[in-house]
Order: sequence, then structure tokens, then C-alpha cells
Amino acid sequence: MTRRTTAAAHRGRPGSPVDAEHRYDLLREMLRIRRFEERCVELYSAGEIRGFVHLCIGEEAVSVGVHQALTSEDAVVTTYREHGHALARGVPMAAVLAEMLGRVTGCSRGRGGSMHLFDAGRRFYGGHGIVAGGIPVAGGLALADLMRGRPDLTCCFFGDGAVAEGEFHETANLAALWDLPLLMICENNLYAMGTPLAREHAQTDLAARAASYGLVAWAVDGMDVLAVERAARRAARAVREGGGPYFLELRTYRYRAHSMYDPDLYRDKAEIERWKQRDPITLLTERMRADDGFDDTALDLVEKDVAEELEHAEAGAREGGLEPPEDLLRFVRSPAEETP
Amino acid sequence: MTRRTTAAAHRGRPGSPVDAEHRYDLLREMLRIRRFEERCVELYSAGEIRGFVHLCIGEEAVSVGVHQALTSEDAVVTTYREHGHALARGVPMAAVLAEMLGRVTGCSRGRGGSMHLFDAGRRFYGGHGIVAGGIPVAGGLALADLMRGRPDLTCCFFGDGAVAEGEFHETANLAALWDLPLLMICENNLYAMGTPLAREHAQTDLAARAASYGLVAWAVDGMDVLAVERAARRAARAVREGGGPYFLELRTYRYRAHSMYDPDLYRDKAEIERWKQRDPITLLTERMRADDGFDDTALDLVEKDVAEELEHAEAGAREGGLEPPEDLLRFVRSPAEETP
Amino acid sequence: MTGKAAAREPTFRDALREALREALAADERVFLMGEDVGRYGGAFGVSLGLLDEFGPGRVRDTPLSESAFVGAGIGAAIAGLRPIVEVMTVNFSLLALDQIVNNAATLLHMSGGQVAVPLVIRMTTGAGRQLAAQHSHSLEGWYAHIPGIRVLAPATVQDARYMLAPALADPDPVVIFEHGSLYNVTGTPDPDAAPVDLDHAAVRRAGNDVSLITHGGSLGKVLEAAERLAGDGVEAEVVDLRTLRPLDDATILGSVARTHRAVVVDEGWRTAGLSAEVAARIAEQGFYDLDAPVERVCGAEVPVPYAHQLEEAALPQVEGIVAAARRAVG
Amino acid sequence: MTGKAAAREPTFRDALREALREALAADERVFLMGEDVGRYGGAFGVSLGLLDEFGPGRVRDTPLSESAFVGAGIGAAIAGLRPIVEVMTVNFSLLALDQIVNNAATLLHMSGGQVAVPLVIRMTTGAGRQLAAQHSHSLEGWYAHIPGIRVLAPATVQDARYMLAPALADPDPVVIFEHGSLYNVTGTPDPDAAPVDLDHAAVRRAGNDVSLITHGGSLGKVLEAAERLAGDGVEAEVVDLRTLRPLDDATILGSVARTHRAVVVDEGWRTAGLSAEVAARIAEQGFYDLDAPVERVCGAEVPVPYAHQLEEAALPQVEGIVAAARRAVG
Ligand SMILES: Cc1ncc(C[n+]2csc(CCOP(=O)(O)OP(=O)(O)O)c2C)c(N)n1
Ligand SMILES: Cc1ncc(C[n+]2csc(CCOP(=O)(O)OP(=O)(O)O)c2C)c(N)n1
Ligand SMILES: [Mg+2]
Ligand SMILES: [Mg+2]
Repeated sequence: MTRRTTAAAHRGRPGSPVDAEHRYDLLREMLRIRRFEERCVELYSAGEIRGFVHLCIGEEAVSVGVHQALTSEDAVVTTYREHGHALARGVPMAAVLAEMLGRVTGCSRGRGGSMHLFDAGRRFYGGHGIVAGGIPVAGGLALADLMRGRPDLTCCFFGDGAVAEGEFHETANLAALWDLPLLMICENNLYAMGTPLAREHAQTDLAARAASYGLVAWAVDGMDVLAVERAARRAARAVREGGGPYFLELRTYRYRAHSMYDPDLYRDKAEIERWKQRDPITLLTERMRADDGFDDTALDLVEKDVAEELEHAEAGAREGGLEPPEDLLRFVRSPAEETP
Repeated sequence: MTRRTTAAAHRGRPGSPVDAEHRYDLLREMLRIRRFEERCVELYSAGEIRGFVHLCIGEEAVSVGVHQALTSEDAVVTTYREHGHALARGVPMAAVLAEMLGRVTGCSRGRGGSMHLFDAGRRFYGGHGIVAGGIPVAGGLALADLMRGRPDLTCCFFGDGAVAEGEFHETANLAALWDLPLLMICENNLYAMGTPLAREHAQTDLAARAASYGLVAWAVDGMDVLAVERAARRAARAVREGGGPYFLELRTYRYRAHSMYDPDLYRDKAEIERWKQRDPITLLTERMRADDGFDDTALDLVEKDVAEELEHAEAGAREGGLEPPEDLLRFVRSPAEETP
Repeated sequence: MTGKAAAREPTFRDALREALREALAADERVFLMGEDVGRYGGAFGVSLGLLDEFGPGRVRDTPLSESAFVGAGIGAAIAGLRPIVEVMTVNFSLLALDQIVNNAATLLHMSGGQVAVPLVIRMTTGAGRQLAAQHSHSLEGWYAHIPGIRVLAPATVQDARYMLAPALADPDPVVIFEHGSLYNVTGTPDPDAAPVDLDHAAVRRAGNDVSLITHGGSLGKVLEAAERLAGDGVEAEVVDLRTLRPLDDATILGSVARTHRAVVVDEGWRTAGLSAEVAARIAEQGFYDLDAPVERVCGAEVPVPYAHQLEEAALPQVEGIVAAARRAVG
Repeated sequence: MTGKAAAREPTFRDALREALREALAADERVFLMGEDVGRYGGAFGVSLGLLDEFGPGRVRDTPLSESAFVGAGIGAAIAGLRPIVEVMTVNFSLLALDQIVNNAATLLHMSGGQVAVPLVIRMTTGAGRQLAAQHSHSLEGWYAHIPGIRVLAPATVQDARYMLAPALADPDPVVIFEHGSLYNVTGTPDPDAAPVDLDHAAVRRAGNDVSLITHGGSLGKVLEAAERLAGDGVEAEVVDLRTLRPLDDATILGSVARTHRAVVVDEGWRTAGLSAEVAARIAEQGFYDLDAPVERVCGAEVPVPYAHQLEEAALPQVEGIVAAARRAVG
């Protein structure tokens, strides 16, 4: 029950049944993300993390649930709100934190910061700050797999707001037209910055909109990690089997402001409280208490476990040096010696 | 029956019943467009018209039918394939031809050419060469009418290919979201240059795609000018009454190549012949022969009438001078004296 | 400014907001449109409160659809309204460039003078806040390349307050760049000063030894550099371009004719950017005035990195400006 | 070239096609993608026949979705393929600029060196065929502004034939501009010539009196101007930039060091375009070599009009180049 699972463990071929152990893993993953981001808030307040920082607290079930359906060969493309995706993907916490601290040991050598986490070894292709800008790239990654006859898919995360952008539209059509192995994950948290869904879209049923392209699409409770996992596995299996692109609308909510700059004046505090009633971590914990004999002691243990990881990660991240300014121009183009 | 109607006659408030006289007007309008474009082909071959020229021969029922539903207060935005729209709108034939001949008397002073016909007095706002590029502008024209509480609408023409562009998507959503008085007219001629519909769109039912935004949308036989008119009137009335944007997919066909540059190698000649069986001019003429006592003599008369107009127009167009090169920089910015 | 001004010194942001308020109040045809300009108050708080004051018809939140709402601004302008479109940042304006280049800047000419587009587009520009590669562009040079548009860059609270009115009076499209690092700069706009003259650059400091030519967010650094140089007895003239298109050749060349030396400071990338044009014009028209090559201090040619020390290295800094001026003075 | 070469002299278009054919045949990872590259054969006929030869998997017709298919090229390149994306013309590339600037050019740096994008983008550029304002842009200067990409402009049949291979060998994004007026130019590529050197400009004519610096579609006019000047005893050196980013300073400055006079000819708009950069560099680095101000002969700053006489007036012409060279020579 308190077995420590590594992030890597569930990145083999998916397929394990949803059992107590697996639920435990899911809980631990969600807690890792939440505690990580809570720490980020502190580090941001202390001025150690800078720039734009977008938290996914409240949305952890999406990244964790979806990643259950992915293999290490799949590609992932995401947005600026991607700490959760990076951690769920197995990018080491220390590397993510080092990135946000601007260290050369960061997963993007400190060049990207919170919005631009990359880990090519894990096929984690960022970390895109232009809303919907990652979606066409994801289409291309999927195209490459299709052209080479690989069974892998590309999983692309984006928000409800992104669906209004032309880049979403063009890629949805292209993906459906070419039967690309693309898993489109729309994190519908009901807001694009301060703009509520109903002022972003004439048709607020985003799954219906997506279906109009010929994508298979449906909406899922994004606060229930088990529901997310089920849907993601189903969709991913179909995509791998040549079923073309799938679109999942995950209905979720961010508890925090859009970014650390946002005074959050546009939402009703009661709305936030209502969503917290269906907190993904609480929901899963309750289920585990009911079905798996999970209790406060067990919860304390996993919390402790996560706290330890976080502490180690932070210590590790702080050890990282700063890239010397003389190296500024590195990587604008590939160094000749790295040319294949 | 042989009453000569001016293009202006049907640009008052629409509403006249579809009767014999009206059918006669429709026929004459379609013939004007066809004969005009046939003459353009000759002038192009003679090297007098240059640049890109896109003909709408075969598609005349669309421009003529839709324009029955428009008033002179409405705004029109269209594409590079717009000779028919300009003529149906009432832009004088001589001004259109002068434009294509590069004369200063052209409707865009020779600066636009075939692809960029403008007539601000008739609220005919081009003539856009970037596929889908006119659509957002049309949205803005409609927005202005909405904000000022006017009963006018903006009619925006575009092709089947344009629906794949992000600019279509973004405007469709915006228009539906804001209930803009926008009449979107998709001329589905089954090809975008050499690419057939089924290689452009995963969902080839374009009206269904449009409906997914919350637009009211349906498909219409674009070769039957009476059907086009009926649909356009119905849609325009609803738009004017605050029904928000409407989308009509007009199923039509271009007989000629995409542009004068196009060797047209991608289509089956039999396909073209099949569509010619449902030629909009023939269809209407047959109906008139059956119902209105229309006969060869009457047809000759209208042909003669159109030929005369064309001849006059060409003579008039040829009289136009060339803008002196010294005036090249005029109109890059408004002259100070024209500042309101 | 409103009553608040008594309580604290207004910021550049306040000045922009006051200019918007004034414009909305003065002319019914004016409206503001863009992502989060309403409920949110603008990504950088510029339009905070305007939704309440003028209502959702005049302060319109748009979906994330840069091409559509910039295009809608163009259409509304053609129809006789006076839209102010906010594109949150210049980085996102790439998604609307087709509308800006092919429609806003082109329609008047392409229609033979019939279709004017009296549109104002505002956008935040610039780096310096560790926002990394996709949120730190300075593309003023690109915009300055486009015939048919006027390009403005307020660098002072005064210009922030009083540039909008003449921009709205322009019958053709105007793009206004607001540098993100200026929003919190304070200053008290003077309502009695001469109206902002969009045709002329502003000399922000007089001097006879070297001309430092800049705009927008770099003005502060350049003025600081000028002070440092003055400590060494080098009196720099500081020219704030203010209008980036059309460039005010007379003021630029006039300054160089006096100083015989020029340093162009531009946060944008050097190659084929705004600094290239300013340098080229000086070298062309001021060839016989120049005693030394024109120096350029620009943003490094690299996507702006997040890490503080790298970002600092990527942007023009006071030291670099001082060093370039010293080289020029020789 | 194939058997056809015996029948008639190959064109620039044939050379481009042959280069594509060679690339597709040589490397399975290479594929061509864009609007109408397949069934139609390319808007300008460049890829005619390649669909039949390589099939729809390797020659992919795309929908009208510039952002999506350029982005798809980026993704496919990241995944290890070697896409060649055709954006029909530079005019339409505005719709894909977000992908080019914020992804193709940026990902390698922003990811700290992890994510390279070996993508080749081809597009037609330029005016001269009465295609009017929205189909006549020359935006090479904009592309030359972007760090992270290499920008090429073949001006000869030889370069059209042999530039693609080194472009595909580049591990990072390369943008190739093909001037629309060159497609029908004929010439016989020499397979035994030295490989095209993407790091260096080419001196197309030697001369000691003035350097005429140009690229792409203007080379022909410039060579003609040089001949005319030679008639007057002025020997012009003609430098074909060929690679617009990074610029080959050594060749440019080396030429000016010999001639002491320079004329930059660029069909793009003058302000803040490519010509500005070339002029600025010469004025900076060649300051003490120059005997006269650098001259620029550029496209007029106007959306290119349709009417023949207006379009001619809007573009650099031989006469204007000759006149500028005479001014420079003094
Ligand atoms: C093209 C573009 N326009 C605007 C922005 C500014 N912006 C950043 S996030 C955001 C809201 C996006 O909302 P959504 O897609 O729902 O994602 P969420 O932030 O809710 O996860 C906006 C407007 C941007 N980054 N890119
Ligand atoms: C953005 C853009 N991409 C490409 C082109 C080149 N082009 C001109 S027309 C055309 C086909 C458009 O097809 P459709 O929208 O169906 O209109 P049609 O020509 O059939 O009337 C293409 C690809 C263009 N003008 N604009
Ligand atoms: Mg959202
Ligand atoms: Mg079509």
C-alpha cells in the first residue's frame, strides 16, 4: 500500500487493471503535482521563480489520468500550464524546479522557465506559450508516426480557450482528414484567463464542436481521475489501432488565478468553493477509504513520501548552476559538431 | 417580357414575388456575367488583361440568386473570383472591365485588377486574394451594423477551400457568439484549385460543419437560381430580424480552370460535362420556356441586349486612361485634405 | 487624470487608461475590443474599470481569435466606427499579421483610395520580465516595414496619455506599441503641454557629442547612459523616435549633423530590424556629417531566454550603450 | 537533368523539380507537403509529376491551412523526418508566421538545445507579373530578421538545382525563396560544379568601380545594369547574396573594400527591410572604405498595384539601378 512507485513505473505499455495499488499510484501522482505547485507559489512569492507561472491545482486528475494511457514512445505536446503534465510524464521534479529557478540543470537549461518545459528523451515536446501554437506541431509528430507505421500516438493538451483559435481548427481538420494518431485533450476549465466559456464559444459543448470535424469526441468528468483514465485508455487504444484522432473534453477547474499576475476578479468565490467540493484528490481518497482500506495513516505516509521527493528535488534544483551569459548564443542553431 | 431592367432595379428592398418578369431579370443577370467573362477570356488571351484571373462561369446562379436578397445598404465582401458578384451588385460593367484593363477609370483605379474589385459607394468591399482573408473583415462590417442598430447585413462570399482556414473558423465562432448580422455564402464548387473537396475536408458536409458553431446552415442547389434566391431571402430575412449569422452552402461548379494559369489536369472532363447538364442559365431558360412562354426570339433579344451592354462597356473601358506613374504613392495613406 | 492622481502619482498604465476613457467618452464611434479587455481589465490592467463605465457593447471581450477580431476591427473601421483593438502582446499579433498587412495596410491603396481603415491597434511589446522566448518579442521593426500603417511607441507617461487622441484622428491604421516594462513607470501628465505631434521625434535630452537614438522601453536606459556619459564629459543628445513609421528623418539627421556621431538603441533583433533602417538612413543622408560609424546596440539575435542572467545578456543594457557611445566618440 | 534536357534547355522550374526528385529519391525521410503540390503539380508547376513518381504519402496535398501544415512540418521534422513544406507564396506565409517564428525558429533554443527542427520551407516571392497587392510581397527582409532560421534565395538555375541538398542537410530550419519571375528562366545546371556553399554569397560579375549587391529575382536586372554601366566604362561588381540569413559579411565588405561604393538592390520595401541591413553593415564595417553613401534601390513603399505602368514604377528597374550606381560613382 505504501509502496513507493516511481513515475517511470506506469510509463510502460498501459494495461494494468484499476486496482488498489494503481489507485494508490494515481493518488501519489496527483499529490506530487499539487504539493509541487504549492511550493512553486512560495518560491514565486519569494522572488525565486519569475516570469509567468500558471498553476494546474485542481486539474491534477487530467494530467495523471491521461498519462496512464500513454507509453514512453508516445509524444506529448502541451501548454504553458504544464507542470502537471511534465511531472506525470516522468520529467524529474528536480529538473522541472531547476528550470523554474533558471538553472542550467533545468529541463530546458533555464532557457524556458515555467512555460517551456522540454524533455526530448521522454518525447515531452513542451511547453508552448502561444495558445493553440503547439497543436499543429503535435499534428506533425503524429504524422511522422503514421508515415513510419509506428503504433505510437501524440497526445496534445490545450485549453478551452484554444479551441477558438484557427490553429486548433486547421489541425483538427487535418488530423481527421489524414487519420493522424493524435489524442487531443481539451482541458476545459471553463475560463480562458478572465473570459468564461460562454463568452469564448457560441457552441459551448466543445466535444460536439470537435465531433463536427469527424473526430471521435466526448466529454469526461475531469475531476475523477479514474474516469479520465478510462476515457484516455479507450481513446488511446482506438488511436493506436488506426482509428484516427480522438478528442476528449475534460471538464475541470483551476482553483488558482490564471497566472501569478492575475488578481482573479472575474470569478465568484462561491464557484471556486463549489468545485473544491469535487476535488480530484479528495474524490480519489474517499474512494480509496471506502474500497481499499485507505486511511489517515496511509495518507500521512504518501504525503510524507511526496514531501521527501519535493525536498530532495528542491535541494537538487538549488545545486544547479547558472548558465554563463557567454553561452547566450548557443542553440540558436545546432552546433556544427552536432550535425547528424 | 423584354423590358430591360437595370442592375439597380433589384437593389431596393427585396420582396417582389418570383414571377415571369423577375425570372427574366435573373436570366439577364446571369447572361451578363457569362458573356462578360467569356469576353475576359478573349481579352486575356490577347494579353490585354493580365495577372491572375478567376472565372465563375457555371456559378452565375450563386451571385445572381444571392443578390436578390440584398439591399443597397447591405455590405458585400468576396474573393478573387468575384466578377459575377461585382456585376450582380451593380458595379458598372465598364468600371469592372476598365479595372481589369488597368485603367484609372477602373473601379479600383487600376490598382486592384481582376482580384480586387471595389466599389465603396455600393458597399462592395472587395475582391480579396487571400483565401478566407475577407471573412474577418465581413465580421467587422456586420459588427458595425449591429452596434449601430441598423437592419443591414453583410454578405460574405467564400469558397469550399476557405472553410479549412483558421480565419473562417474564428469568424464563424465570433459571428455566432455575438449574433452578428452576417450572411455567409459558401460557394462549394468542389475544388480548391486542384484539390477536391474530399481532400480538403474530413467532414465534406460543409453546412453541417458550419452548424456546429451555432450558425443556422443548410445546403442549396447552387445551379438553380430560383432555389438560391429562395434560400438567400429566407436567410437574409432571419439575419435582419436579429437571427444571428446564417450560412448557406451553395453547391455549384466552375466549368473553367481555377485561373487562367491552370492547365486543369486534375479533373475528369466527363465530370465537367455532367455539371454542364445542369447549367444554371439553361435550367432557368427551360423553366421560362415551360412556364413563361419564353422562346428563342426572346432569348435572342436578351442576348442582344447583353451583347450591347458589353460592347458599350468595353468601349467605355478602353476610353479610360492610365494612371501616371507619378501617382504611384497616392492612397498609401489618406491625403491630409481628405481627413475627416 | 481622475481623483486618484491626488493620492499617488499616476503610472504609464493609468495614463493609457485615462486616454482610453477620454476617447470612449468623447466619441460614440470609439470602442475597445480584445482578449480580456473587459472583465479581466486587460492582461496588464490597462482597461480596468472601463467595462463597468462603458458597458459590454463598447468594451468587448473577444475569444482567442486574433485574426478574427483584428479583422473585425478593420471591418468596423471601414463601416465608420473607430475601433481600438488590443492585441494582448506583439507575440500574438503574428496570428493577425495577414489581416494587418493584407487588409488594414492595403485596402486603401488596393481600392484606389476608396476604402480607408481608421483603426487603432494597441499591443504590448518587449522583454525584460523573464517571460521567455514566446512572450518577449520586439517586432517594431517588422511593423515599421509595412507601408500603409503608422507605428507609434510612447516612451513617456505624457505620450501614453496624449498619443491616443491623434492616433484616433488619423484616417488610416495606427499601431501603438506599449513596452511591458513601462506600465508601472510613474509621472504626471501635463494637460497643458502641446498636443503630441505624431510626425516628429522628441529630443529628450540635448547634447552635442553623440546622438543616442531610441524608442519605447529603451528610453530609460538610454537616458541613464547619457547621465553616465555626462559624468565623463560626454554630452549625449537623446532622440526618442516616438513614431517608428514614418521615421522623422529631419530630427534624426538634424541631431547627427550637430553631433557627428550616432548610436541606435533598439531592443529588437539587429538584423533587418528598426535599428538597421535608422543606421542606414543616417549613413545615407548623413554620410558627410558622420565622424564615426553608426553604432547599434540591439537585442541579441536569439529567442529571449528565461533565466535572468541570460535575459539581461540578451537585451541592451546601460553599460553597452555607454560603451558604444564611447566607441563612437572615439 | 532527365532526358528532357536534350530536347530543350531546362528552366529554373525544372531545376527545382529535379532537386526535389533527387531529394525524395535519396532519402526516405524526405517528403513534400503543401497546397496543390500533388495532383495540381504545384501552383507554379514545380512539383509536376512527383505525385505519380513518389505517391501520395511522400507528396502530400494539404488543405488550405497554412498554420497547420507548416506546424505539421515542424512536428514531423522534430520526429526525425525531413519535410519540405511548400507555402505557395510568401504572401500566404503570413498565416503561418506564428509557427515559423515561435516554433520552427525557437524550439531549439527554448528547449536548451534538445529539439532541433530540420525543416525546409519553400515559397514563391516577388512581384512583376501584375498580381497586385496581395500576391506580390517580397518579405525576405522579415525572414532575415528571425534568429534560428537560415534564409536562401536561389537566383540562378544552378542554385535552384543544387541548393536543396545542402538545405536538407542543415539540422535547423531553412526557408527558400523562389522568385516567381525566375521559373521560366533557362540554363543548364552543371553537375560537376562545386556544391552550393550556403555560407557564402556569390560574385556574379567582377568589377572594381562599384559593388551592386542583390539577390533572387533582381539579379537579372542588376547584371543588365552592370552591362550598361560597362558601356560607360564603369565596371560593376555584382554580388548575389544568395544566403540572406546569415549574411556573408566577408564577401560584401570585401567587395566594397575594393570598389569603395555600393548599391543595394532589393525588390522588398525599403524601410527596415533587407536592404537596410546590408546598407547598415556596409556603413558600419566599411565606414572607412566608403567613398560615397550607400545607395539603395528598392521596391516603392506601396502595396504593389495591378496596372502595368504602376507596377513597373513600384519595382527596381535597370534604369534606376544604373542611375544609383552613377550617383555612387559620382
Ligand atoms: C495566441 C495567444 N493569445 C493570447 C495569449 C494570452 N493568454 C495566455 S493563456 C490565455 C487563456 C487561455 O485559455 P485556455 O486555452 O482555456 O487555457 P487555460 O489557461 O485555461 O488552461 C491567454 C488569453 C496567448 N498566450 N497566446
Ligand atoms: C491563404 C491563401 N492560400 C493559398 C492561396 C492560393 N489559392 C488561391 S485560390 C485557392 C483555392 C481556393 O479554393 P476555394 O476556397 O474553394 O475557392 P474557389 O477558388 O474554388 O472559388 C488557392 C489555394 C491563397 N490565395 N490564399
Ligand atoms: Mg481554460
Ligand atoms: Mg472551391
